[in-house]
Amino acid sequence: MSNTPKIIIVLTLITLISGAVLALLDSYTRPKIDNYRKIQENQAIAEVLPENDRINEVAKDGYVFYEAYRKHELVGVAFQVSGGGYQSELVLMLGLSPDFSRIIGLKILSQVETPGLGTKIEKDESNKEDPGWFINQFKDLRTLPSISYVKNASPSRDTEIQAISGATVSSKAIVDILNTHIKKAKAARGIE
Amino acid sequence: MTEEKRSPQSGGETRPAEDPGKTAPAPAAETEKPKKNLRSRLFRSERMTIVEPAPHAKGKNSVPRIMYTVILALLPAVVLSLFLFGTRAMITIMVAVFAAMVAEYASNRIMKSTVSVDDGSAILTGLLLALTLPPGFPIAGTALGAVVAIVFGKQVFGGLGANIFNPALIGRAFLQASFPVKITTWSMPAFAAKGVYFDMATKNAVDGISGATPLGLLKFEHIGTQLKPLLFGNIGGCIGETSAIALLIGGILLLILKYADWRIPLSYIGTVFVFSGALWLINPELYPNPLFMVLSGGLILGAFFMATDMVTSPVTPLGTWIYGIGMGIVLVIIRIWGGLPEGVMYSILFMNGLVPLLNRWTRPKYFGEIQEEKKK
Amino acid sequence: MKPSTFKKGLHPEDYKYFSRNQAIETLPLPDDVYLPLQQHIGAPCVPLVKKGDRVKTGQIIANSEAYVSAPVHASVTGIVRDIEKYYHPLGMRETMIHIQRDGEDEWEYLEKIRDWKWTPKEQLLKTVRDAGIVGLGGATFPTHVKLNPPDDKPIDSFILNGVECEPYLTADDRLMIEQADKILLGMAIMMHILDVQKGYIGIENNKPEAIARMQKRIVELGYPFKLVPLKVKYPQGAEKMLIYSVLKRRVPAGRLPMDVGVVVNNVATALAVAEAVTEAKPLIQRVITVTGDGVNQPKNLMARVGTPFTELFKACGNVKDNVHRIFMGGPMMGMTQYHLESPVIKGSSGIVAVSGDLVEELVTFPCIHCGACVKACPMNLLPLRISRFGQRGMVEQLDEYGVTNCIECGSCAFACPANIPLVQWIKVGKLRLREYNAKRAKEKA
Amino acid sequence: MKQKTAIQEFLKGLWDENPVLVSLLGLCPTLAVTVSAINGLAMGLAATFVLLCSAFLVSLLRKVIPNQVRIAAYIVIIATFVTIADRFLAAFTPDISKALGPFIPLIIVNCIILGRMEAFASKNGIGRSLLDALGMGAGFTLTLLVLSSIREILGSGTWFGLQLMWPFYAAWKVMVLPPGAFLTLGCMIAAANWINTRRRS
Repeated sequence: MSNTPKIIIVLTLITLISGAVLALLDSYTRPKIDNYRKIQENQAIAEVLPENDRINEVAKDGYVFYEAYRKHELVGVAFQVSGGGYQSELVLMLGLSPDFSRIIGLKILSQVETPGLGTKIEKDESNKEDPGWFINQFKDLRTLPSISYVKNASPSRDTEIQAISGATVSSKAIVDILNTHIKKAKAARGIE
Repeated sequence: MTEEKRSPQSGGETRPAEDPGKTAPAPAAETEKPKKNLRSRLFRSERMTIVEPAPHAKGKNSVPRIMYTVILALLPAVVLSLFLFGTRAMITIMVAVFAAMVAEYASNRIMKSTVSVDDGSAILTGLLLALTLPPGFPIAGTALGAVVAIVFGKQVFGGLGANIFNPALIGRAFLQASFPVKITTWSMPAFAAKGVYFDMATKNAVDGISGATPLGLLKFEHIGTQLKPLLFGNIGGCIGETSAIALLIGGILLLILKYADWRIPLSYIGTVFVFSGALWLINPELYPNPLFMVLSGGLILGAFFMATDMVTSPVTPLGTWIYGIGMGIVLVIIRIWGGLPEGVMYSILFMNGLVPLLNRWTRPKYFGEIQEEKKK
Repeated sequence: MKPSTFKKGLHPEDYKYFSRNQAIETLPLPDDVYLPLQQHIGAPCVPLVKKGDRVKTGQIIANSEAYVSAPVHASVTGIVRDIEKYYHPLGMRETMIHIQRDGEDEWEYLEKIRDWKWTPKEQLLKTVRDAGIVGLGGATFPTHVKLNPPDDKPIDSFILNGVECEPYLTADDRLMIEQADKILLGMAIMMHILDVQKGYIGIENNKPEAIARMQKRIVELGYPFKLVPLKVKYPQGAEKMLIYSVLKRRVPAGRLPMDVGVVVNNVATALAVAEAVTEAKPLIQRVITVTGDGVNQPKNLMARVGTPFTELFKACGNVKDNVHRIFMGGPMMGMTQYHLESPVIKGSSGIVAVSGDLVEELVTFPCIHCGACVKACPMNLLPLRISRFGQRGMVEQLDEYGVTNCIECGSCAFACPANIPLVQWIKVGKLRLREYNAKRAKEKA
Repeated sequence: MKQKTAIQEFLKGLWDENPVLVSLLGLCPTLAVTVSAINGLAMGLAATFVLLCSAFLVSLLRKVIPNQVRIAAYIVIIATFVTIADRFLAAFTPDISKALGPFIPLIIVNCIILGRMEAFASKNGIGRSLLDALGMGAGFTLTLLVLSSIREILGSGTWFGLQLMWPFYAAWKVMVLPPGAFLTLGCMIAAANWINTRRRS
């Protein structure tokens, strides 16, 4: 005796019902999820770019550039970069002046560095007054000829930042990511 | 002599009355009052106290003797560290040793095994752990590391001899993962920071001055360190790993006494030297001097005292070579291409994990085995 | 030139000074002797006498039909008191023939051989067998079997074993000094039986007097033998080690010396062969070293086989009060004795009493994988692994790691800092492997 | 075998047949997400939700689903509920969804769920299956909560984000790293075995 027809019918039914339920669910939750994602992204872009009235998305050479305009004048460009940190991939949102010579803002989108050490790049709990001191150093940092870091000392040049003591690798990783991607993105946008 | 006296059926316990006949064994007859000493028992057909398998001669080595000798061999480094870092080093060493002994005792009691505090292995583990810590490391952290070393590094495997990984390094790895900031806060030796040699009076004044290790300097700032301070210990670093010479004195003592297999330091340090030397020849700008690689960091301490830990190193000669070469390769890879400035600990732990396999793969051919195969 | 030796092994303190300068003394005839039916490797003997019989010295009182066996001779003249189980020095209780001496020492000799050089090989072999000669170094393998290798195993070399590598023992040392001529004669007879031209004598360097004496007599008597001084190292006297040291030949695993064309015999055996062939004397006495710091006057004694150990100690001024262990043979491979009326057997090369005020208890530590046993093992085995496998009954691994090659020399246990009874566990392993193989064979059949 | 009472059916998942400590099932999420107590709790609840719903359906359909394709059918059912849970978390609690990362979708292959479907729900009535699922889910959730609490307290000095340890407490960072998860779980399993051995003797 073969019960193949029964198998086919039962599996088909289960799959159909499941598919239907999921389709309904998707139509209900997708807007919410997309909305949340958009908010996050916009928030990040807004944080790293100056005041503007319009943002234009341009994709080129693997980068998605968010160009910020104020009264039809390009005031800044933001794009997402990533690279290897100490033990995880660092994903950053980088905002630059139109000629890429100055960093307007930097935000860390995701990182899973050593807790309490590498994570200081995002939030340093030991510094009560300014937990974001490390990332804030990048504001208005000059990118030419290249960004560098110093250890256990205050930066003396306008292209220098101070590395986190004990988390030099993570600090160095960010500097390296910025240097390589700024160079590449420059080429992509044809800036000399 | 009657049969009962000699026959086994009468047994040892129920000895028949002494037969004063002429065949009675002479020594017993000579002893007028039957003394309860061994000799009189012997000659009255009773059991001797010691009946044991051959061999009846024993070598002089014993496990505690080995452990205490290794501790002794570490003394030059310990003394130098006290001189360099003063009370901070002393407190760290004492806390680590004491905590290790307490943890050993407690584990023994909980696991209802023989108390093995006095065999010296716990003291050695504590001491080795202390020597791998920076001198300013917090007391609570040191004690925690020692407890982890003993409990998770050794006792959970079944105590001395059963552990796969070097317990002191397990403790150190735990601390490194737990307190990454504290464990990389290096203090400069007292007089080096002051620039005044042999000025013991000032040592407390400079407590807590932080400096970087030579390897850290090299890795992150591309600053080399002169070789002479590396040799004599006038640099920042862990308590026990600053002076190559003090460690070598103890290490060579161990080699002479054969408590450490000479192949391990030779193959380990040799591989580091050759491998990094090759890189240095390719590009002296980018890669460090091989002598610097050998003398800096914990390589000497690790190669002579930790990699040679009998429990966690191979027993076969070939296995020992592979073990040492493997550690050297892992170390150079970590130091040059890895994210950490120092890799002695991980290189040893990594190869420790392979030791059971190495022992299996490198079983020596037994006497006559080759010929047998040829004949077939 | 560096003295020849083998690889690995170790250097235990030799303690030979107790008795090395004591000339061999003949022990007065004991009143009672106990002669075990089995004093050799091979088939046990069947008693040929019964209770109450009168036997003469040298009379065969037990024999076996089997080829690999050796007869037992009465070692005194007297009455057979009984045939019962008594304590055997190897630890078990064995059937022994108890003879009570009745004053006389009447000898019954073997068949006389006029001139051994012209006597057929078969007859010489028969004489050796009839004399009850076995390997007197301690292995007690019947000598006539050794001297009669199968035809497909050509023998080209003969090695006389004068190594005596066990600490304490000096019996062979003294024999070589005092009976060099007879030993060389015995060696010549054995080489004649084997039809071998090359003869070597291996003696450890710690017996300079014996080496000098033997060398002198070899030259004076014109023997074509080569004396090879050997490095002092334990277990130099083990057959396979000795063959390697002298000839650099490796006996393949699981094979016998004859597979590499060599026969090895002990100096005491050579002496016994010489006496049997030229004087028609059966093997009824041997030299035994009574020594150790627990003996008041250590001596080398010529004693009749079957003499209880108590008699030996009596002749040596008794043992001290604080003796804590007594063993037959050397300290490395000897057996502890718990009953001192055990008799001297053919394989007894020495009896050692060790004293000490405290009976020190050896504390056993866990194995710390120090590799001391690996560095000591002359057979290049991994004792720590094998003993562990033996303990756990892991028969396949035992086989893979070559447990059967262990010669039980005790070097590993001597070297072990953790005092683990390695040899015992290895023996257990051998036993388990044997049981397993027997079971497998049975299942196949 | 004696039929268990309803309460026993529920309680067995908490200790005697605890999915993590005794059966050693579902270790992947157990080790990966228990960095903080809130993550542990969320993971446990999500798994319990999927367990309950799937147990209900599987038990309901146990006579309908042919034996040959039962595993396939279970997987589809479980996957449906997992997707529901995942999308709801993403839509309403995006932060937790982000923290749990891929481990919510991975509930699909969580052996606890498939194991209970195969071993229990497919052989028992709806009531018993639900009780069993609830017990198992509760056991899983509680174990995860304890594990994640230990890790959060030792590794961050906080519990559900509240500062718990004294201010100068030096957190053991290793506890929020993967090795800490293995160490803690190992100790918990050892403790459970120790208690069980004592109870039995």
